[in-house]
Amino acid sequence: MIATAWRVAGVGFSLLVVLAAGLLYGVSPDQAAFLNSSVGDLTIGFAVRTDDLTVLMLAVVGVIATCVQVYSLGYLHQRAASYHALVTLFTAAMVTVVISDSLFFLLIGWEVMGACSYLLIGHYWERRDARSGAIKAFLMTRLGDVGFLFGIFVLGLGAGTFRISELDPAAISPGLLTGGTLLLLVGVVGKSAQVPLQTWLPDAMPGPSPVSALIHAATMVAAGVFLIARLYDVFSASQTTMTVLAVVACVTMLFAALCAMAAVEVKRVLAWSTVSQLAIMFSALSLGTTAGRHAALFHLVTHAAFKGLLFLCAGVLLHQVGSAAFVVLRRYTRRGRLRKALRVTFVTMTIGLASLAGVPGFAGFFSKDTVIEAAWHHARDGSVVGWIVLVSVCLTAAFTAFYCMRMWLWVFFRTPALAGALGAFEDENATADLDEPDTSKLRDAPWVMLAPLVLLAFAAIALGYVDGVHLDWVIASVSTVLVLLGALPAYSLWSRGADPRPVLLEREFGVGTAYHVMFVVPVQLLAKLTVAGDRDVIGGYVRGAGRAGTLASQGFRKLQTGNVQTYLTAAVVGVVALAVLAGVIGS
Amino acid sequence: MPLILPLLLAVVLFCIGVYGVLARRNAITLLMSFELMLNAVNLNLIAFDAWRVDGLATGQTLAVFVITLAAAEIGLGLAIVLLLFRGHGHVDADAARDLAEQERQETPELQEKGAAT
Amino acid sequence: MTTALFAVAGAVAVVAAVLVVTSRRIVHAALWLVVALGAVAGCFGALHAEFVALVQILVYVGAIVVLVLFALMLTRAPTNPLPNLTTGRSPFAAVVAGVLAVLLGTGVVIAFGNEKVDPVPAGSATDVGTAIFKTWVLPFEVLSVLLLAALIGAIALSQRKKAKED
Amino acid sequence: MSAILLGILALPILAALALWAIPASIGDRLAAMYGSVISGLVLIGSLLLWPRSEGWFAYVPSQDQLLREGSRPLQAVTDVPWIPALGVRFHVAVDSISMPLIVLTALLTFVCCLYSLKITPRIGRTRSLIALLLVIEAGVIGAFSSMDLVLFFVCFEIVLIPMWLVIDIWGDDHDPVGRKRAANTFVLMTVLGSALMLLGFLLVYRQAGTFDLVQLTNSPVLGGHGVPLAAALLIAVGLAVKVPLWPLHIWLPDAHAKAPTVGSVLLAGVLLKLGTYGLIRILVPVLPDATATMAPYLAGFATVAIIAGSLACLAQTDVKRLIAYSSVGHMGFIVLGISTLSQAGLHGALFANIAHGIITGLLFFLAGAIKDRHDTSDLRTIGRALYARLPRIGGLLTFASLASLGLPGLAGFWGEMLVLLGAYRPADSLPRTTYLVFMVIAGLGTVLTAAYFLRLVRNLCQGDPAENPASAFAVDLSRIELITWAPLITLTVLLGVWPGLLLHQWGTL
Repeated sequence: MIATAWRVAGVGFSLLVVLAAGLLYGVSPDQAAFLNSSVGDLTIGFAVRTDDLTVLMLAVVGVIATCVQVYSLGYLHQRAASYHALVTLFTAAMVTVVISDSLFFLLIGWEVMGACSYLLIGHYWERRDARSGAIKAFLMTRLGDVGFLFGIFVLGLGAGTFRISELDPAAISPGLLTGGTLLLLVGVVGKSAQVPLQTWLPDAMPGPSPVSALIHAATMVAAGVFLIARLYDVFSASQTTMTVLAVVACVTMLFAALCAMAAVEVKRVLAWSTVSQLAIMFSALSLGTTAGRHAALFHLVTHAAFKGLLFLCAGVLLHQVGSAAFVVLRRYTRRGRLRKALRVTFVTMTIGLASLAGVPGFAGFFSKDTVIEAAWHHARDGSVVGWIVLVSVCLTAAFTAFYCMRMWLWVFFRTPALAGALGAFEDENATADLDEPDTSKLRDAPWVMLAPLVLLAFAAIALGYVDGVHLDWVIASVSTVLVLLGALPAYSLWSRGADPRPVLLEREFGVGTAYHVMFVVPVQLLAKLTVAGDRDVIGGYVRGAGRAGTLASQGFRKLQTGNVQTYLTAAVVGVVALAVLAGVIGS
Repeated sequence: MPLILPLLLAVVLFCIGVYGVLARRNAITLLMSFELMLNAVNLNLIAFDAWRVDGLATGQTLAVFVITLAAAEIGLGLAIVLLLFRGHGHVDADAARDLAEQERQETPELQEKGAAT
Repeated sequence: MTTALFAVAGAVAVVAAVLVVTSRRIVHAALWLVVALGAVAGCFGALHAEFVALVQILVYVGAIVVLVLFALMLTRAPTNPLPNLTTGRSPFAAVVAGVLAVLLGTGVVIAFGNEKVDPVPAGSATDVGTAIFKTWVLPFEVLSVLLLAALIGAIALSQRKKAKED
Repeated sequence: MSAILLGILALPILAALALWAIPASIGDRLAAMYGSVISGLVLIGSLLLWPRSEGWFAYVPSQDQLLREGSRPLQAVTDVPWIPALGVRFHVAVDSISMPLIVLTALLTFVCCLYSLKITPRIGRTRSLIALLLVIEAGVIGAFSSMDLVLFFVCFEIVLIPMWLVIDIWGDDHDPVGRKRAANTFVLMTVLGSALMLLGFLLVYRQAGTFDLVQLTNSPVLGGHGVPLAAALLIAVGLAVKVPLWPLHIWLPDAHAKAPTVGSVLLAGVLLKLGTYGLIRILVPVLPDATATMAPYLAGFATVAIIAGSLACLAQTDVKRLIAYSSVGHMGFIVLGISTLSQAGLHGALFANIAHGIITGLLFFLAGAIKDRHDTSDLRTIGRALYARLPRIGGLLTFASLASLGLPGLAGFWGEMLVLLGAYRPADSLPRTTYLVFMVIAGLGTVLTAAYFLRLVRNLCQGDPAENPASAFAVDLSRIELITWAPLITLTVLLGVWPGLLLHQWGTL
């Protein structure tokens, strides 16, 4: 009953967001403030605004949220009430971020998203990996949010206002501007899982797949990109910040793409690819040009479509097969059933992967080309940042093609290699690959789950053309070549039944472990130390004081002999002493 | 007659009384020493009455009262001494230490106050 | 004349008092107390407080000391000299008493060193009686209640113990 | 107005006396109902007093300026001589600083009495418990409304003994020695602190010749060295025991861990606020220069408290102790805000005071509910997977944890945010760089805060239900719990989305 109510509310709310986007389309930009209160010379309160960016993001959020909500109707039956409520809250938080014109209002949405993602990732709280993944997600984003909060202070006090529309980069001194934007960047890095705060996103995969779709496509991680786009004037006014952003983005996109190349689980591959794709958006933003901003937003929109699609497809795999690990999926694949049984899923996922990889004609291809083009124009103007971005994006495009191809082939196709490439993913017991799973009951998901897939698949193609096709043929052909260069090795490896995974990549460069050793262990030690200190040092003083009192009282008790004459003697001595004292003082 | 004479006599008597109270063992002697001290006080009262004649005989009246009190006091005091004798078989004030706190088990909360957190 | 009388009585009182607190025989001490109290009564007389002097002799010598003697008998006080008459603190007690005496004496001398007393005969029974029953009648009545309380207290003290012993 | 204030001061005391006069046989239920009615009346009275104007008398030099700025600073003034020989007056009044705290006190007491209708400590004797709660309420409201240092001190002390009894008598029934020890440590440390505070008050009196806060505020004791500094130091240390500021916090975890649920709620929600209220009301306006001299050190200790409190929480295995230690961290934030001496910091401290009272009150109620159901507050014994066994309570615990860790949109955030903002831009007389360092450390403290609350949720609420089977008798959220917690939950959300509700009360400090 309650669950049904929340289901209806969830779907209704996300449709409302879409409706709002439609109604606001074309409305002239406006702002409104409410619930303000002044603290000293500062005004703290809420404000909303509407402009093109808001409408665009509202549309993206609304569509993805609707797809996710509808999809979840079929996907999820356990604890549905809290799930739908949280997804709705999650969407509402993202909407808050999008429409906010007050930095604090934005922060509310920003962090409520973090909390919702924590709760949703921990939806299957019976599972250890879900629990730790949820905590990790919240803590790492929270760490970034501290920087974000400080950034708000620096910029807000520098400009004397916390209203985004009134933030004037010219009014802020350059030092403060750089400091403030760098601090904001910390928050963005945390939220969008960029290096060095990237490890939470892949570990957040134990959450329900629709939630992953929501997080990766429209909310949470996209919020970072949105924020920089929103504050683009402020960010682009600080060259240092943009350079740092470029470096972070370039390192992240390559790092994440490399990690994705060695991941052995569909959702993990997709997670790393999100990190990588977000980095592409950031790199476009870091160019500091209008074209860069446009390219980033374009990529954000197409990415929302195809990444949402891919995660929902992964959800279908999980839902119908029970696992999204390569090793399990391949048991079905070897019988050739998976592709045929999950026909819609196969087709839509192929579209999604093609779009992600940047196959010409798909949306991802166009948006990525826009980024490359923007970088090329910037580089041509003699910018080092432009060159760095250009090279990294091109490399990443090849890597992306590699892991998309690899995943597509290994998941859906039987390798032509001898013995079906036993042991390619099963490290310990190669013959376990030979287990024959029961494929007779394998069939495609219900229509409520497939409908969003089809819609998003359509979007993953069509969105490439809504911006008007204006291709630079040189760049287009170069990127096509890059895609081929990436895809061919994947194909040849697959056809030989080999999947070499360098240890370094498979362990994701050991970052997670290093963080554990560097931060978690010392904090735990410090915590034990603090408790011991409280007990033995501070508590020791208190106990010592108590014991000293007891000892003193025991000493004084010895004076109490019970002999009345002794008492009287003492009393008389006291009187005499007092009299003498009075005499001395008086004289 | 110089006023100082009775006053000094009172001081001397009082201090002899004090010595007696503080030094003697026998409880009855203690009581006797108390009487000496009371007498010293009476002496003072009378002397000041004579020095400062107020027509109401304040000092003398008070002295009479004190004597009455002394009678009451000695009555009670002796009753207590007799009780002491019955209970202990002696009237040695120095040996009567019933008022001392008995050695007993330490109360736990005193020992462990503020202990382990 | 009165000064001389007073001086003699005072000297006797001091000597007797010293003997009260130093006598090795307790019964002797009690008897010396009689002397001391009588001498003090003489002092009262020298100060023209005849009524008080009489009361002193009647109550103290006549009643209190007799009571003390009874108590001594009841507690089987030995009549022979006692070896450990005083406690171990007696030298200290003497010092304390001495210091107190010096202190009080100094104070008294500084305060009243030059004052003279001219005792007028105002201590007759008539005068004091008038004062008591006219001016001080209320305290007198209160005092009677106090005496009653002391009486009851003394009885209760001795009775309760008996009841317990039974 | 002043009649209402006197009424809400006198009513609980008289009602408590009347309750003791009634024979003990009236029954627990009736006593709790009586307490609810009385504290409900006090709550209504306090709401009637809610100020409708802005401004605070403290930073306004003279009465004329007050009138010119059109703000009515003090309300419900009663000012009569009390001990004329010492110049002590019975001077009570409220303004926008004390009013929210008074309402909070009234609300929490009311909620505690309601809670006692159904759920009481196992020791019984509810009649006395209710009476003591009412005495505590009166004492705290008295402290919040007194405008005289001696009166403040007296009210400050009145609260101690009932709280000591509450811990000592109704505390943890498994550990009589421990609860006695906790109660003794609590009362001894607090009394020591208030003795120091009284010395400080006397020094102030020596310097200024009056105990009256209004006069003292309008003509403060100037000078940052010598006697004013000594006075400020004594007052600060005395109040810091109550706050409690690291390293004087050692009484807190024990007291909370052993106290009964209602005792913990009042202790955390109301009593700790006396310390910070004293800092704001007395230390800052009366000894401004000396406070400025001392402020960086105070801020340093506060920062250490934030970190140490959070770290200590990470290693706790007892849910009530954990929440108690979290109070250390949160109160550290409040003291940090006060020690910035800036408007934002003071606003933040005031706001965090209220928010902490509400949220920690809720947390202690939840901890008490969990403890009642499992007969222990040890995390390992309770087991995991509370989501499966007690889904509503588990969910509320998560909610309260999120609120307590300062999630924006819930009440806990604004206080911490304003405190950090204050630390970013402290008063001009303070060393800014030092405060920036404190701000960064405190910011990291918020991450640690999140860490231990998530650890709590993980170890308590989440987990495999198969390994932690449900106890047969454990029932989920009962009606009385829902009723009593609902106001706290509502306020947590309301203040979170509309901080102006309180913030605009304080105007320009």
